[in-house]
Amino acid sequence: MGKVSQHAALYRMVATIRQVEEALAALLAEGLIPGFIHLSIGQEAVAAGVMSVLTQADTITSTHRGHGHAIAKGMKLEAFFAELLARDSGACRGRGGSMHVADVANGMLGANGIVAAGIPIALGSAFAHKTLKRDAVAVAFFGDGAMAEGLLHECLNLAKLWDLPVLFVCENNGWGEFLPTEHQIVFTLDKLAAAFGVPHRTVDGNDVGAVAKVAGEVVAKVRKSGPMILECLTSRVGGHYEGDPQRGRDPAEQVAAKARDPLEIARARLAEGEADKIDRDVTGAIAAAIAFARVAPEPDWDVAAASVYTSAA
Amino acid sequence: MGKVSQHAALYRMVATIRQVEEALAALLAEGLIPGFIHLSIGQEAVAAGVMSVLTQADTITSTHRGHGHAIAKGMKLEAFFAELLARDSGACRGRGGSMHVADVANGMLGANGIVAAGIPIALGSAFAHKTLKRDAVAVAFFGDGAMAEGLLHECLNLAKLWDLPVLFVCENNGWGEFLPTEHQIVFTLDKLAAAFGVPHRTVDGNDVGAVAKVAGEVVAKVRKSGPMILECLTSRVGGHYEGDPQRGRDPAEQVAAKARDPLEIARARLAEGEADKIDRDVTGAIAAAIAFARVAPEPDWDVAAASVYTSAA
Amino acid sequence: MMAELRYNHAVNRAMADAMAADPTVVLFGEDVAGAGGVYGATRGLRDRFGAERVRDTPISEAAFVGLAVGAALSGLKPIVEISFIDFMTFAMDAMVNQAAKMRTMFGGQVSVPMVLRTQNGGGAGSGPQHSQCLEAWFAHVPGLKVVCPGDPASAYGLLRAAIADPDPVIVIEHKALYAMRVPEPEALPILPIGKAVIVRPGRDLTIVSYGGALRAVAETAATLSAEGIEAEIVDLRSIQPWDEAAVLNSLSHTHRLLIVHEAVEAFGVGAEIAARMADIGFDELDAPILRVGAPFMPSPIAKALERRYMPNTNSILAAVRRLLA
Amino acid sequence: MMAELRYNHAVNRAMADAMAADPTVVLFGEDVAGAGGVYGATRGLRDRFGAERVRDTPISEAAFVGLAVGAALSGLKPIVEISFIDFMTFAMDAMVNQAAKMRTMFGGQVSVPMVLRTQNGGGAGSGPQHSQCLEAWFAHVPGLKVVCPGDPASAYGLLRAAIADPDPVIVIEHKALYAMRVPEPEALPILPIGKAVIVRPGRDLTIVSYGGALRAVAETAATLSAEGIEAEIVDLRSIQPWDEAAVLNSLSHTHRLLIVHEAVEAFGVGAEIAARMADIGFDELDAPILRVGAPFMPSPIAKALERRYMPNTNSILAAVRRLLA
Ligand SMILES: Cc1ncc(C[n+]2csc(CCOP(=O)(O)OP(=O)(O)O)c2C)c(N)n1
Ligand SMILES: Cc1ncc(C[n+]2csc(CCOP(=O)(O)OP(=O)(O)O)c2C)c(N)n1
Ligand SMILES: [Mg+2]
Ligand SMILES: [Mg+2]
Repeated sequence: MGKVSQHAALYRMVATIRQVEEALAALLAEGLIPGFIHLSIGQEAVAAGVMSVLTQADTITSTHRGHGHAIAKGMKLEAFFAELLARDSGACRGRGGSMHVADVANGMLGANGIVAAGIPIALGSAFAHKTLKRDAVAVAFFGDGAMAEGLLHECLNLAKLWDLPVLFVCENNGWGEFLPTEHQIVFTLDKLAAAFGVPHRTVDGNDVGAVAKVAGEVVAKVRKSGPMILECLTSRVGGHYEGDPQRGRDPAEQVAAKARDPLEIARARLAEGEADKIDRDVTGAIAAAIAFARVAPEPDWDVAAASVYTSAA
Repeated sequence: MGKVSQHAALYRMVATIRQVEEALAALLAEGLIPGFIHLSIGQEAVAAGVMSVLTQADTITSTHRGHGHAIAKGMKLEAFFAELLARDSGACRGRGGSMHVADVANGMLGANGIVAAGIPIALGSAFAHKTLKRDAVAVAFFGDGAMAEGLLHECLNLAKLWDLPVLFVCENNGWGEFLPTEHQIVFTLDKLAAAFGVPHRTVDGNDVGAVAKVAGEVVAKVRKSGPMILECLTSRVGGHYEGDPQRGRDPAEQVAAKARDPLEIARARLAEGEADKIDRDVTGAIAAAIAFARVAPEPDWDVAAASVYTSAA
Repeated sequence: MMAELRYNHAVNRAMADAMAADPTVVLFGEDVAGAGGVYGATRGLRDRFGAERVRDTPISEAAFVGLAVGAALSGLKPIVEISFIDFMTFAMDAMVNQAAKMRTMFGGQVSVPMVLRTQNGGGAGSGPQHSQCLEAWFAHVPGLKVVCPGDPASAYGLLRAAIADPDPVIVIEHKALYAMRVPEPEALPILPIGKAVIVRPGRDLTIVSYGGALRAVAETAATLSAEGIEAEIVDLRSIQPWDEAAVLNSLSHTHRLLIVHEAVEAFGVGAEIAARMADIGFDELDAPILRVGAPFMPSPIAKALERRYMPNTNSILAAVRRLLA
Repeated sequence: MMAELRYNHAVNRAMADAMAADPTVVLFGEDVAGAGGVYGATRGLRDRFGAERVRDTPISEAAFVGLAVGAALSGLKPIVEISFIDFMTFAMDAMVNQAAKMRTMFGGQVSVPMVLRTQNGGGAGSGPQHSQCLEAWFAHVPGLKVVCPGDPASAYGLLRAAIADPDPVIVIEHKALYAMRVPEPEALPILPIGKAVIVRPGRDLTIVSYGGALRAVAETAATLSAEGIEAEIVDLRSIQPWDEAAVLNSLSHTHRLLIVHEAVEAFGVGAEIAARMADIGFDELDAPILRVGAPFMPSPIAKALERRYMPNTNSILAAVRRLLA
């Protein structure tokens, strides 16, 4: 598609994720969302940009901060909001919620409540793509805090050893829960990548155009020649979870995190008035989806209880 | 101590470990040793050399191939053989055996049946040394196959982050169980070390003099300035476990593995006749220890059953 | 306003008192130092005891729990926190294959005086990976001790006991109890590991429970009492070892036994209690031994389903009716 | 010499037949391809099915078991081997938090058709970290299935069933059984998961067992028979789900129940069976429910101690005497 429409499409996705996250904060405050939720405000460009270069056959695994990944990979807003509100019409019939949104038909193999646990699942999906000769790649999203999990390191070795079509996407927002990752991790991902001989690229994760461009190049390489790492430098504008008091977070750092807003950066690429129109569309679509979710039925106990095994389902 | 006596001491330890391992093979064939045992023939110089520069206060954690580590760290031969024969007079009262020999008074915190599991234990010991202001280091021995365990990578990060006085000693024998590690690991330890900013040294692990010299320098650094890695290039002369049929092991590779015999290399440094005398001493000491172990009593059930908790012990 | 003791403050005070009394007690885990823990149980400890003794770890559960084992072998008394018991899936080896077995395996050369603090349970809509009750796994492992404090005083007393214990102890707090308040007790004794307590005497049936399920059990007992049915409630407090004698003794005057816990019923803690009583308590039994636990499915997130999933007055009452029928 | 079937060959044949029938079945694990597995159960499979489908992995249990989960989500039917169940301490998350929960958690969008093959048990002097029986851990996790074949035909039939099953199944073989031989059976049917079998009929008591303990149970039953005591032996074969109806049915004509397994008795599989029978089978019981399992200590290595540690004719006989007293 042409430049303009591509910028518009990317902006639309960034705006959608932003408005979705903001709507979720309100719904949580309203008491409609069970559990805790992790918003990706400030990081929307990563999901929007990477997903813009994937096909439906490509698969991804996500993290606890996975709303944007799910939506960018194609999950319908109705199914998404109904899931977050734990309703039967949700993508997971209201049994996954924020940390487990999945849309397998669209290749979204699940958010994950366990740090780094999605990474080997992406490897396995890539292994299946390869073994079954599918022209598809798998993408493992993870945060910079997950770099401390040995599982990531095991997966880098295995992906390279088996030459799997898997892309490791690090959303480096500088935080791991309540502690800056500089106090958790002594290495940088580029150096680690070099040790494993896995090609590594860094991109401005707040610039959706840049993410889309670099991701496009990287994913093309992965399809042909095996594993790569894409490190997206981005910023967690809010707390670790919605409602996080963020005790002891340096105000200056928080201001800095807000400084390069992915939404503004994407917006600047559009023609006068175009963004406003998209914003209105998005607002409307989200309002409709939320309206749908609000009245969606609760999950049924017996159906849930019968769903534990396939045979019984 | 002077050069000569140092060479003699190192030779004595290499010869001791060699004769111990050979004796164990015979005892296993005799049916006196329960379970399977992993011999370190061809790798003796690593244990002998590294331990020669440690104090009794320094601690080590070992692997499934830990006989040499235990003996070099000071375990008495009687206690060792009695343990391998699962007798009550053994170092672990016959309850550990080959894969769990431990001699805590001498800082030997245990062989380990779980690959890589000893590494974080060494970190913890180093953390205690540091917190309790002891002038001691901890040494984690591990094999090249263990490089695939994420636990090692987590420990490198944590050791560096907390600046712990721990030395990572890799016994790189080219094998992980029945498969050359080149088919298991895509990275080299020096590159990995560089990523973590942990200084790395490589040494000829079959030359006990070289190991002692480099280990001396490295351990001195660790005492002052935190974690380091010492990679010892060595060779597993026998199978993974004693009795391993070694199906499909390339005969040429096996010959090569035997080529640079640590015993011969150490022997060459001694004056005429000196080695023979040491050999005789060692043979005598081992024979005495085995004689002791053969007649040592079996462990007592009630004592073992009462040993699970301290309170009950 | 009269002084109160909050569960998470009791946990905090237990660590503070132990650290003040013994300089070898150290504490580490994810966000325990700077943030004071997800549930505030470690707040203020780094300021008070210093950054050497109270440390934040990277997200490396296998490594830092293993580190605790090594530290315990070398002179420290580490308290290590795993913020949700669900994450123990990454840290099983250090507890099960190392800490639990070392004393026996090394012929009594060592003790492993470490405490692993974690929390379990539902009620917060946290979903299938943040609500599990996995205590039965650890109770099955010789060499480990497991306690599940169900109120603030137990949280203090059992944690102090765990820190003082020479062997590895897993202390499983409950996320829904952290905000529980009781009037500040006169005294906060260290409680013996392995001893249960009768939290409510009764003659008609024995309800054995622990941890997060105790509140629903107490409510149910009150309802029953209004009908003239007096349930005796035994709070196990410790799961490994558990107080067989106390349960048998209660059974021997009520002759009816119900076990209630939040963990999945199948292969849960209640199975062992029922099995032992079906052996040594067989002659005392006037009725089948019943259990109320979670059904065999992962935790739901929808509030209504989660309420039904967890033991509640309805499910407990139904079991009691069956037991007395 | 008449044809025989060896347990490890039965395991091998099950995988070979499944791989021949279904090109999406793949196999990987440590040394399964080149070396054919520690116990020879995978020998020859790479030569026959190719290096793409039969692969050696690095020593990265957490990663390659997680990889199996992802492969199962994306169209393959992976069989992954963990060479000793003791090493599952590194691979719990993929099975417990991922594979087990996905179907429910994702609202039925997926099945996770994977098999994890491993082996448990003692008898080889392998010591505390290579002899454990941890099946109770997995039986406690909703979403997993667990089978423990106790003879060559079961090893074949249950593994075929596990591979064909749409859900994650953990197949726990027994190291001491790999060399077990039986006359080549007429047929080797796929066996239903969840169904027990009466391996010996009897009227006087029911002995429920599975896996490695079955041989000592059978020997004991023979001894008892010589005294005129006829024990009915129920081989559970499947632990999760287990055949409650078959156990209850046997109990309802013998009225006496003994459960024997090699796992640690406390909080072991036998606890759940006893607990269920103390509930739904209570009226059938003429005597306490007894269990014989390992005592609460890590496995010893000394032969004499290990023999005593594992269920044996002496310990089983003693329990039967108590049961019939
Ligand atoms: C295995 C595991 N350990 C700890 C946690 C608790 N936890 C949830 S998110 C998180 C921080 C993750 O940081 P990062 O990977 O950088 O992701 P971010 O939150 O920054 O997006 C932690 C520690 C968990 N969910 N799983
Ligand atoms: C966690 C774990 N996985 C697998 C094994 C089985 N195993 C024992 S030794 C070994 C190979 C280890 O290779 P390496 O670390 O190089 O040590 P080496 O045998 O060469 O001395 C394996 C896979 C184990 N004991 N523990
Ligand atoms: Mg982060
Ligand atoms: Mg090796």
